[in-house]
Parts: sequence; structure tokens; C-alpha cells
Amino acid sequence: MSIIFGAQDATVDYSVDGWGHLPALGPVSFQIEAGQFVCLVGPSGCGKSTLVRLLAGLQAPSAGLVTINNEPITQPSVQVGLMSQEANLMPWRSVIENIALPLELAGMSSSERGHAVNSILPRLGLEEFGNAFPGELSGGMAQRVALGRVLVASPDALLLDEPFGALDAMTRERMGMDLLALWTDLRPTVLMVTHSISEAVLLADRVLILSPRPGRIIADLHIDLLRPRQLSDTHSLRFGELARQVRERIQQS
Amino acid sequence: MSIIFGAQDATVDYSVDGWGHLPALGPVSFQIEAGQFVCLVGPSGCGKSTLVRLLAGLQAPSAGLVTINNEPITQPSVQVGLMSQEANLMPWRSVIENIALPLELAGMSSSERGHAVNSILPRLGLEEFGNAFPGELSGGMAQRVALGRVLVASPDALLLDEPFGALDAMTRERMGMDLLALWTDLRPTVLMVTHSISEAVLLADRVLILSPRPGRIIADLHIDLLRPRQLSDTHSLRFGELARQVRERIQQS
Amino acid sequence: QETKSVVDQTFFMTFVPNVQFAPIYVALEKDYLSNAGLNVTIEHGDENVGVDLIATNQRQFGLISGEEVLKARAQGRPVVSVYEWFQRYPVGIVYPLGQGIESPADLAGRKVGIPGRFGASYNGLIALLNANNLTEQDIQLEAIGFNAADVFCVGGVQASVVYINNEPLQIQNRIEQGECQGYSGVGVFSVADYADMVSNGLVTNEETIANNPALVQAMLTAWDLGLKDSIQNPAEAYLMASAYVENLPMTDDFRSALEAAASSQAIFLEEASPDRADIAASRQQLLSDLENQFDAEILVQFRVLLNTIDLWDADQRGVATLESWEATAAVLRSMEVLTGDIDVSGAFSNAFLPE
Amino acid sequence: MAQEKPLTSAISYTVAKPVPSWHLGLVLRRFVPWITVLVVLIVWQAITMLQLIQPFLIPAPGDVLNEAILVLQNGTLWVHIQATMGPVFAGLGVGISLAVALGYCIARFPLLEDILSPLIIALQSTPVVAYAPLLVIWFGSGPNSKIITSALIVFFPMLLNTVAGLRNVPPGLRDLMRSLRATPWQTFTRLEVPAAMPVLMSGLKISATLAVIGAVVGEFISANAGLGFLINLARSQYDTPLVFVAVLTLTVLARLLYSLAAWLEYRALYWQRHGRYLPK
Amino acid sequence: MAQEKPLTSAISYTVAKPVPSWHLGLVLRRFVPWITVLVVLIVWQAITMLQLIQPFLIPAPGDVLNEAILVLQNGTLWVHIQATMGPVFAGLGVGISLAVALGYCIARFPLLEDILSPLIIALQSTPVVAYAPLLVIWFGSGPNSKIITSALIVFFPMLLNTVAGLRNVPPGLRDLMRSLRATPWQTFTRLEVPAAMPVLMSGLKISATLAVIGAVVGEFISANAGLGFLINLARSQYDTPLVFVAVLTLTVLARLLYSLAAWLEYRALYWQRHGRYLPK
Ligand SMILES: Nc1ncnc2c1ncn2[C@@H]1O[C@H](COP(=O)(O)OP(=O)(O)OP(=O)(O)O)[C@@H](O)[C@H]1O
Ligand SMILES: Nc1ncnc2c1ncn2[C@@H]1O[C@H](COP(=O)(O)OP(=O)(O)OP(=O)(O)O)[C@@H](O)[C@H]1O
Ligand SMILES: [Mg+2]
Ligand SMILES: [Mg+2]
Repeated sequence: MSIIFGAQDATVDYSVDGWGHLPALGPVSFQIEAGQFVCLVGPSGCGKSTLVRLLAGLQAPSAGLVTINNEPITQPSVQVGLMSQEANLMPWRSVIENIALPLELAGMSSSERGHAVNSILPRLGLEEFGNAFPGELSGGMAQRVALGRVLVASPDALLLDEPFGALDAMTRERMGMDLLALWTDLRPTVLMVTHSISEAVLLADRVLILSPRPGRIIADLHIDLLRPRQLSDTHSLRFGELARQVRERIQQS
Repeated sequence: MSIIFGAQDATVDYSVDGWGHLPALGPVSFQIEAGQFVCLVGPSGCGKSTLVRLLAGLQAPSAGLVTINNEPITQPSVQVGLMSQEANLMPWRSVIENIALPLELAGMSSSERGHAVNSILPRLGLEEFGNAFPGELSGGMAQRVALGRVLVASPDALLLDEPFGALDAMTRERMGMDLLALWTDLRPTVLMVTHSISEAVLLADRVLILSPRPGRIIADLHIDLLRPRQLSDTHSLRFGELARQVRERIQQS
Repeated sequence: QETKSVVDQTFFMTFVPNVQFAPIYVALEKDYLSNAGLNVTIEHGDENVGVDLIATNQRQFGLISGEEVLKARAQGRPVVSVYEWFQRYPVGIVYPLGQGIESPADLAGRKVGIPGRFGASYNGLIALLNANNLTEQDIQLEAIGFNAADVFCVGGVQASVVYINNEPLQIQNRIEQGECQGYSGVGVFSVADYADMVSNGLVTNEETIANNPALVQAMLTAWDLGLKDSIQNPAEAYLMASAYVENLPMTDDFRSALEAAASSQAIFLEEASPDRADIAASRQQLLSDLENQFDAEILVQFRVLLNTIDLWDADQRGVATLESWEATAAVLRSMEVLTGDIDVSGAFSNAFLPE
Repeated sequence: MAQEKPLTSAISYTVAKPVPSWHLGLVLRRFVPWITVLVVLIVWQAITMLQLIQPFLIPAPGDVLNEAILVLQNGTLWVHIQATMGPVFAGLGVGISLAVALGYCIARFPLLEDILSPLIIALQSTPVVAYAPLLVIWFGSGPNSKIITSALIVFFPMLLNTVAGLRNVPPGLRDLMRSLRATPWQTFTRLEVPAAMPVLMSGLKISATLAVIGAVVGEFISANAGLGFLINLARSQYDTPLVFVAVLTLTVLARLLYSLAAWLEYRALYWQRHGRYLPK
Repeated sequence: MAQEKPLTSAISYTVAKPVPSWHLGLVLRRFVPWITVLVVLIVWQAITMLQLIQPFLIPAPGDVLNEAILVLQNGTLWVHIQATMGPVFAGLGVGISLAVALGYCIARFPLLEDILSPLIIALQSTPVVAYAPLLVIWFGSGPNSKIITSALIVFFPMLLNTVAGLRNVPPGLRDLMRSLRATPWQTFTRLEVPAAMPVLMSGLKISATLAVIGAVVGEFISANAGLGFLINLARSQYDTPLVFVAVLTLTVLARLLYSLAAWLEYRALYWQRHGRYLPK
């Protein structure tokens, strides 16, 4: 049930009409251990989303290899939950129906689905909006629905592409801590793209830093803050030191 | 040419099918002076985007009044540039053509347009992507194109709805300082929605803080940091104090 | 000769250009019309549309079925038949030989094809059935569109209402090529043998008759000459028709054979002053001559012309009788197509017949 | 407030307005089509009364009404309506199901488009008269020929709209379904059908009226009953009022079918009436 | 790598593949439709050789070819092609422009839909034969009647697809144009037309073949030239090979028109071939 991600010299080139090849990513090599919480940071357009798509099995590398549990990835896996950068909600489904989608596809009965979704709605702060349609949501609310959709199925691994990008600082912190609690309980393998250095340091075991396009791993920092972690840890000296390290490595790139 | 925004008891209720009225915003009252840089912060779903749409003339309040230069707003104005929360790029136009859209609509000649867009592309970090199509951009790149589109026309007022939400910390800081430089030059009136408290304090003359839905103004903080400001100001004591104030006010809400 | 002003006329005809319209082409080719000061163009179209065009005086002349005139008049359209073009009703029922059909009565219970329950074929069928004490319910009538030859030859129907100058020939052709159900031959029950009904005629409207009788007279005279020439010299008529009817079977050999026949026929007409029977015999002779030289493919449309001539040929061309109009009206009444009183005598006129 | 009027409609998604919608207005709107009908009737009456066109080309409304009452009372009209509408519904069913099935396959396997397009376009562009003999021979003059002509005419627009609709499915949602390991059938029912719905519904509305035309064309070729047959019959009898009755009946039936399709569209696109559809 | 095959096509937007596209494959694909044609020809030949269907129903390919060469050489075919295609293009032009113009107005003023829909549907569902007399009386038997029948048949699908296309314009982009104070004309040309393009192009492809049908129908009612006329002529002479030549010519012309429309679509939707279209 536990998931190990790996990449060996994985590279992505996009072929662009009348332009030739656009190197978008890599080569990158890494291994993410089962149950590890890894954050991925890097400048805009460096290939983070592309890397996530590789691991999600939505796209194949132009060269090199990406693996799950040391098997090459040939297609998406139900054990891996993906939250992509866009909310990608179905406009014809209500909030509840959008969140329930993975369960529905897995063949879960309607009442079980209702139960699962209703238990997650308050955590998303969307109690009142279960029957709203995506067109009636604010940007941050849509993002929370998308997060709910990936969490509801309790997958063994989470690929989260900027899951909190549209949220205000407080909601963001709360949801981050929520995610951490969930992770502590179930221990999924997590790869999360974020632009917030403090968020990365607060949540992750490791922070991978990518160079500008084509993104390569320029740093792989071990975050040795003790667990369980609290929001107040951000005021600790060690936290400041680690955050500074991350920032410096990014600036050097 | 200078723009003063105002609101008197402006309220927005959305009517939702089989649900009745959803109070989304207000009542809010405020005045934004000509050339002022105001940041708007508040929890997700509190009505920030709705308020921006009111001032942009895209929507009328359910009750109360919104004004530009003390005239009720009845329709969008060319002097006001709007960057909404979604990038809203036209998928059939290249990056250059998307950015040039406002100039094109204003009847500017093609060569002038080319000139204007080419001068803005490097500032957006998109020199290489002028001929790319939106489908070929990363999330942050798309957002930068949308920002370029609103800046290229040098409007007298800017309404920016989370303009840097999808950018990494460094790019975000650089673009924020860029915006500040531009503002210092041209002195447009700016209302910017952001979720970053430090960004708000660094850039703004005033920070408006909204309560949870329906958003009301629970604080209107004057940011008395000296101008011109630099990134290094974030390390100053006064900055820390102001940021703490903002954070506290938000948490009290 | 005084120079008359030229009158432009559009002449309405049904269907598409066809060798059955040869007299029209002959009149055009031989300048009978232009000599009478008429500049005529031909227009083809749906018959009901044509009736309305004439009734509204958008057109002054057309070639229209007699029963159409009756029905149209019954519905307030002031159209008048002034020259009976066909002397025999062209509709009949084609049936295979040796399949137990000897008389119309044997059609009872069989599948009979018909283009549809409307138009001349339907009227003719009813007349024929009436004359044989049958009703529509006695047979299995099947609407098959204008596809009689095809449907008949694949056995879709056991007999079919057809135009006797055309389809039986096509079917005969297929039988000879062994492509028709293994039938050995076909016979035809001709409506004209059972009922005297009016058929196609030259039709104009009351307004033209009242305001411009000279025009009617001139027109009829020219068409009549064309008809006469066609009857008397079919080879010539066929040649002239080939200029108007695209795709009419024609080869160099056939053309020169027809040309030779046409000129010898002209001499024959000039020198022998033959009567109707002589001329009919000369047509038969010509056909058998041609049959010796050419295969059936090439001759088929020429034979259609000869068959059609048999429907035209009469001692006095163009004349109509009240009896035949009454008979036609009676059939239509029996079908409840015509209801109430209608002044049949107003539907036609012999007043303009050329000498 | 004189907001610029957004380009919207009752059926489309609208900017959620903070003002209550004027429900009386919605009710009144239902009557607008009838006003048009009324105007047409008045113009028609005027034309016949002023004798602008000969009455045998366009009869007076009263005459048409009398004729209509007649054929309604003696049941003729009803027989012909049934003879036409049966094949119309069957043709719609056959044509649409085939078109959607094939459209799905074509959108899924582009090669299929190359393989089949010559055949499909040939089928579409060949005038029915050309294969009328085959139709009559193979399917007789009963309802089957009509069903086929009706299905044929419905097929092509529905096929193209199905393909266009399926190709417009947002790729982000496609990726979502892939990442959830949805089966092709799940993807079809949960994503492709709803996403293609606006275009499919446009195709359905086109088909609804085309199916009627198709059946009538079939009846012109060979039939013993039906409204197309009735038109031919009435025309052959120069009974213009009856022609009008038959034609107007067709019009009403087509309009009903169209309304049915429009109602289905209204129901199917319920979500477009909720807030703005902003793909977020 | 056995990636799950995404539901895409040459013309649709595809997931930008990191592997170079196999250009030889694209070239080969061009030949696929011809293979279909070849297969059809072989089947046809087989049917006639095995005498499965009487030759007067389906003549041998060789006979049809001979006939075709004949009418090509003597120029007849060309005359009829011109007589048909002129009205087809004119009808397409008239029908499409009217449909797009009216479709725009309807999408913009929903009330107009209520007002006009009874008329439009009446026009659409009334069989041409019903108003054929009026057509011929008012427009003669020349090309005008054909143009009108052709335009009429094109009008409705194009209208519905225009409305469907315009109603699918993303509201976010509409807001953008409003905030930029775009004039209605600018909104139309810069936003509505390109955004509605996929559905408009589907409508254009439907129209392309329907226009041919429309003109042929017009020719069946009254005409002195044209391919529909030629079909009737050949049928009246029981010249099945000539019927086939005329029908196949129609098929080829319709196919050419369709290809033209598909090519225009390919050009117009160039942007769908650039990366994924993710509304960001
Ligand atoms: N479908 C595509 N076609 C062509 N180029 C693409 C495509 N998708 C992404 N790219 C390019 O690949 C590069 C990496 O894109 P990616 O979306 O992975 O960036 P990212 O690191 O997620 O950036 P951001 O933080 O802005 O989301 C970019 O330069 C982008 O232009
Ligand atoms: N079109 C709509 N129809 C109905 N309700 C809407 C609509 N748009 C927004 N709302 C509701 O109005 C409230 C405010 O939305 P708004 O988009 O202004 O929030 P926001 O402050 O911008 O949030 P975020 O930071 O998440 O973008 C939300 O509760 C949302 O559900
Ligand atoms: Mg990204
Ligand atoms: Mg917002």
C-alpha cells in the first residue's frame, strides 16, 4: 500500500510548432520514500507541474524514467491522488457531487459517498455550500473543493500542485495543519508544490528546489524539525535557519 | 485623469436557486483617494472579488452605491484596468496578442502595439514566450501574461485581484517591486487583493481588512512606511510591527 | 410580309426534356413559332406548379393533363384546354405473360405498383378498374414512386400502372437481357381500351382566351404543325429532338440512317400523298429496317417516340369531345376527387383548332 | 442602474444578478411566440382580404380552418399524423443513436474519421431519389422507408455536433478522469456527455425538425399515408386549403418536437443557470 | 510507453507530446480515405460481377466510368456542374450570413428568439413542395429558386449552431471585454467569433453538404440544368449509368465542399493544436 516515487534522469521537452523543442524539465533524478512528505519549490515555469504530471502518469518523459515502487509509470494509478494547479471542477456538478466523484467512480454506494463527503465539508469550510455549483464559488472555495476531492478517497500518495495558492494566509495555515494531521494519521507519500517557503519548511520532511527552466534539482534539503509540528514552530530558531537556507538556495539558482 | 473610488453601504446578495439570498458582501463604505495604493485582505469567500467586480463596473450592488470620482458606477471605464482572479487569456491568441488586446481595442496601430508589448515582455520574464499560446504556459506564466495585459495600457486606476497568487516567492517579490516602481512613476489609484500580509504591508498606503462573508471592513490600517520602499524594508522593525497588526486584526475577525 | 413584333413566351412542360415532347422541338426547329412572331422558351417543372403558373397568368401556355384541368377548375383556377394533344389515354397496366393474368379481373388480389395515389396513373387505374367492375380494395396497391420498371423486374410487384409508351419497352428490354424475374414477356391493359378519357393537352387560361385569341390561335397552329410533322416523319422528329434532349441515344451510324430515312420520308410524303394508314405502315417499316441494323439499346428511345405517336395519331388532331371530358369527370367523381357540380364544357375548347 | 446588458439568454448561464428576477416578465415571455402567430394570422387574413394573391395560391384562414375541422372530425388528419410521426420518432431514435455512437468512436479514434468520411459524406450528399428504387425494393412503401430517410437526414448533423462537442471537452477534466482511472464508460457518462451537452442539444434541436422533413421526403417517394402523402394528394386535387392544413400540421408537429428538444436542453443545462461558469 | 491514448484527433487540441510526431504517419493518413474509396469500388465491382443486384439497379463500375468519360468529353457534365454549384455557393453564402447575423441577434436579445422562433421553425419544417409554386412564381425557374432552397436548408443548422456557439463563450472572457469597453463589433470579432469557432465550424461542415442537397431539391422542383436535373433526365430515360455519374459527381462535389470546410476549420482552430487548452 505504501508508495515510493522515483525518477532517473527524467526529462521533458515540449515540441512547439515552428519553434522546435522546448526543454521544460530535467534531467531530474530523485527518490521519495514511502510516507515521506516532500515539498517542491522553484521559479514559475521551471517544470514543477510537468514533474507532477509525470508522476501522476498523465504524461511520459521524453527521456529517462519515472517510477512508482520501482516500476515504470505507464498510466495513472488509483492509489495516487492528484490535485492539479487548476481546480478543474465539473461545472454541472454541485460541490458535493464534485467531491464525491472519485468515490462514485470507485463504485461506492450513494449513501456511503454522502457520509464521506459530509464529514469532509466542514474541514474545508464549505458546510453551507454543499449544493452550490462551481460557478457560484469564489476562487479559494473552488480550490478547497478540489482539495476535498483528492482527500476524500484517502489515497496512498498525494500529488498536490499548489493546493493552497488561492487561499488567504489564515485559511492556508489551517488547511496546511489539517493536511499535516491527516498525513500523521495515514502516512501517505506526499509531493506538494508550493510557493511558500515557510509552508514548505513547516510541513515537509524534505524540500526539493528546482532551478529555472529546464528545472533540475539544485538542492535537496532535509527538514529536521521535530514532529508533531505546530504553527508556533515557525517562530523557532531552527525554523528560521531552515527557511533562510531554502531562500538562499533558491536565490543562488 | 486621477481616479477616486468610493462605496457607501454597498451590499451584494446573490440569489441562489432554491436557496434564497446569499449575502456575499457588505455593507461596506470607504473612499480610495487618487493615486493611493490600497491592499484588500480577507478570508477566502468573503467577497473581495465581488467588491472588485463592483468597482470595475461589471456588476451592480444589491443595495448602496459604488462611485468613481463621486459619480455612480454604471459601466466599466477604460481608465480602470482590471486583472481578475482567473487569467482569462484568449486561447486562440498568442502571448503577445493577448497582452496587446487592450491596445488593439483602443485602436492603436499594430507597430505601436508591437513596441509596447515588446517593452513589457522582459519585465514579465516572458521574452522567449511571446509567440506561445496560453495552452503552452505554466500557471504562473499565464498569470504574468494577464498582468502584462492590464499594465500595457497604463490605466489611471488598477484593480488587481490576487495578481501574484500563482507566482513563486522570488518572482512575486520582483514583480511586486516592479509594480511599485511603475506606481511611483505614474501614480495610478490601486486596489489590490492579496493573501500575503507582508506583500500588503510592503506595497500599500492602506490595508483594508474584510470580515468573513458577508465581508465588511473590520480594519482600515494606514501603512506609514517611508517611500520609496525596498525589499529590505521587510526586515525593519516598523514593518514587523505593522505586519503583526494586520495579522492580529485578521485573526480577531 | 409585314414585320410583326416578336412576342416572348415561356411554355410550361412537365418532367424533363424527353423524346415524347418531339413535336415541340420540331415546331421550334422548323421555325413554325418564330415565323408566327413567337419567341418561345421551354420550362420544365412540377405539373401542379405549372397549373398555378398558368392560372395566375404568369405563363400563358403549357402542356397539362386533362384531369388536372378539371381538378384545377373545380378549385377555382381558370385554366382551359384548347388542344387535345394525346388522343389515347397513355396509362395502362403492365403485367407478365404466363403468370395467370389474362384480363384485368385477374389482377384481383395481386400486388400492383403505382407511382402514388395521385395523378394520371391513379385516375387511369380507377377508370380501368371501374370499367371492369373492380375496386381499389380488390387489388393490393403499392405506392412505389416512379420506379415501376425497377420494382417490377425484381418482383416487388406483380403488375404495375405505367405509361404505356415507355415503361413496357424498358421492361421488355430487360426481359430480353434476362434481367427480369425470368419473365418471358409482358402484356399491357391499356386504359384507353376500356374508357375514353382525356389526356395531355395544350392548356391556356381564360384571360388569354378573352384578351388575346390571336395569340392562342398562332400558338396552336405552330404546335399542330410540329405534331403533324412528328407523326409523319418520326426520323426527322427524333433528329430534331436530339438537339433538345440531352443524352438521347445517338451514334454516327444511327444519325446517318435517320437522316436518310428522314429525307426519303419527305419525298414519300411529297410524292405519294399517303393517308394515315400508309404513314403508319411507313413507320412500322422504318422500325423494322432500323431493328435490322441497330441493337435495342440505341433504338429504345426511338421506339418510345413511335409508341407515343400511336397515342397522338388521329383523323383530326387536337379535337376534344364532350363525352370524353364527361367520362373523365365521372371517374374523378367516383374517386371523390371532384365533388359538386362542375361545368365540364368550360374546361375545353375546340374553337382554336387549326384548319 | 444602466448596466451594459450582458449577452445572455434564459437558457444560457447568466451573470448572477443581485436583483430579484422579474417573474411576471418570465410569464409574459411565454406569450410572445403566440403574438407572432397572431401577427402572421392577421397578415395572412389581410393578404386574402385585399386579394393581393389569388386565393387558390393562398386561401383565406377561414377556409383553411373549415378544412381543418373537417379532416379532424372525420379522423383523416389523425391517421396521417400517426403515419408520419411514428417514423419520425423512430428515425430520430435510430439516427441519433447511430450518430452519437459513431461520433464517439470517431472522436476517440481519429483514423476512423479518415476511413469512414468518404462513405458518410456520400450517404449525406446523395439525393434520396437516387436510391429511392433501392429503398422501395428493399423496404417497401410502409414506414420503413420513411424511418430510413428520416434517420439519414438526422444522422449527419448529429454526428458532426457529437464530434465537435466531444472535442471541446476541457482537457483538464479529461486529465482528471484519467488520473482517477475512470473507465471509458465512466468517462463517457460522467464527463463527455455532460461536457458536450450544449452542442449535443443544439444537434438535437436541429435533428428534431430535420427528422420531420426526412419522413416527408420519404413519403414523397412512396407512401400510402402520412402528411407528405396528404400534401401530394391535396396538391394533385388542387385543394389548396387541404395543402395548407397538412403543411400547418407539419409545422405544428415540428414546432412541438423542437419545443420538446428545447425543454430537454433546458433541463440538461440546468447548471448553466447557476452562477457564472468560470472554469477555475 | 503505453500511455493511455487520449481522446484527441489531428484537428483537436492534443496533449503536447514530448515525443516527436511521426510525420510519415501523418502523410500516410492522407491516403486512408482513398483506401476506403478503393474498397467501395472493389465491393461494387464484386456485387456487379456476382450479379447480386440487377445491373439496372446498380450498373458495373466500368459502365459508369465509360458514361462519365462520355459526358465529360462532350462537356455536358461540366455545364450541369456549373448550373448546380453556382446556386450552391450562393445559397451557402446567403444562408450562412443570414443565419450568423440572426443567430447573433438572437443570442444577444433572447426576446427575439421568442418572437421569431415560430416563423423560423415553420420555414424549416415546411416541405419545399408546399411553397414551390410561390418560389417559381416569384423567382422563376432559374438559379434563384435553387439559391433559395439551398439557403433555406443551410439556414437552420447554422442558426442553431451560431446561437449554441455564442452562448458557450466563457463569461470570464466576456467580462474581460466589457471591462475593456470593447464595442459590440469588437466583442463580436475578437471574442465571440473565435470562441464560437469550433461550433460554427461544425455548422459550416453540416451546411456544406446540406447546401448541395438544397440545390438538388430545387432542381427537382423546376430547373432546366444542373445535376439534379440530370438525375431526373437520366432516370426518365432509364439510363442508370448516367444516374450514377450524376449522383457520384454530386457526392464528389459535396465531399470537396466538406473538405474545404474541414480545411477552414483546421485553419481556424490552429490554436487548439498549441499545447493543452487549459483555461487558466
Ligand atoms: N502543453 C505544453 N506545451 C508546450 N509547452 C508547455 C506545455 N506545458 C508546459 N509547457 C512549458 O513547460 C515549462 C514548464 O511548465 P510547468 O507548467 O511545468 O511550470 P511550473 O513549474 O508548474 O510553473 P508555475 O509555477 O508557473 O505553475 C514552461 O516553460 C511552459 O511554457
Ligand atoms: N455568481 C455567483 N453566484 C452565487 N454566489 C456567488 C457568485 N459569485 C460569488 N458568490 C459567492 O459570494 C461569496 C464571495 O465570493 P467572492 O468571489 O467575492 O470571494 P473572494 O473574497 O474573492 O474569495 P477568494 O479569496 O476565495 O477568491 C462567496 O460565498 C461565493 O460563494
Ligand atoms: Mg505549475
Ligand atoms: Mg476572489
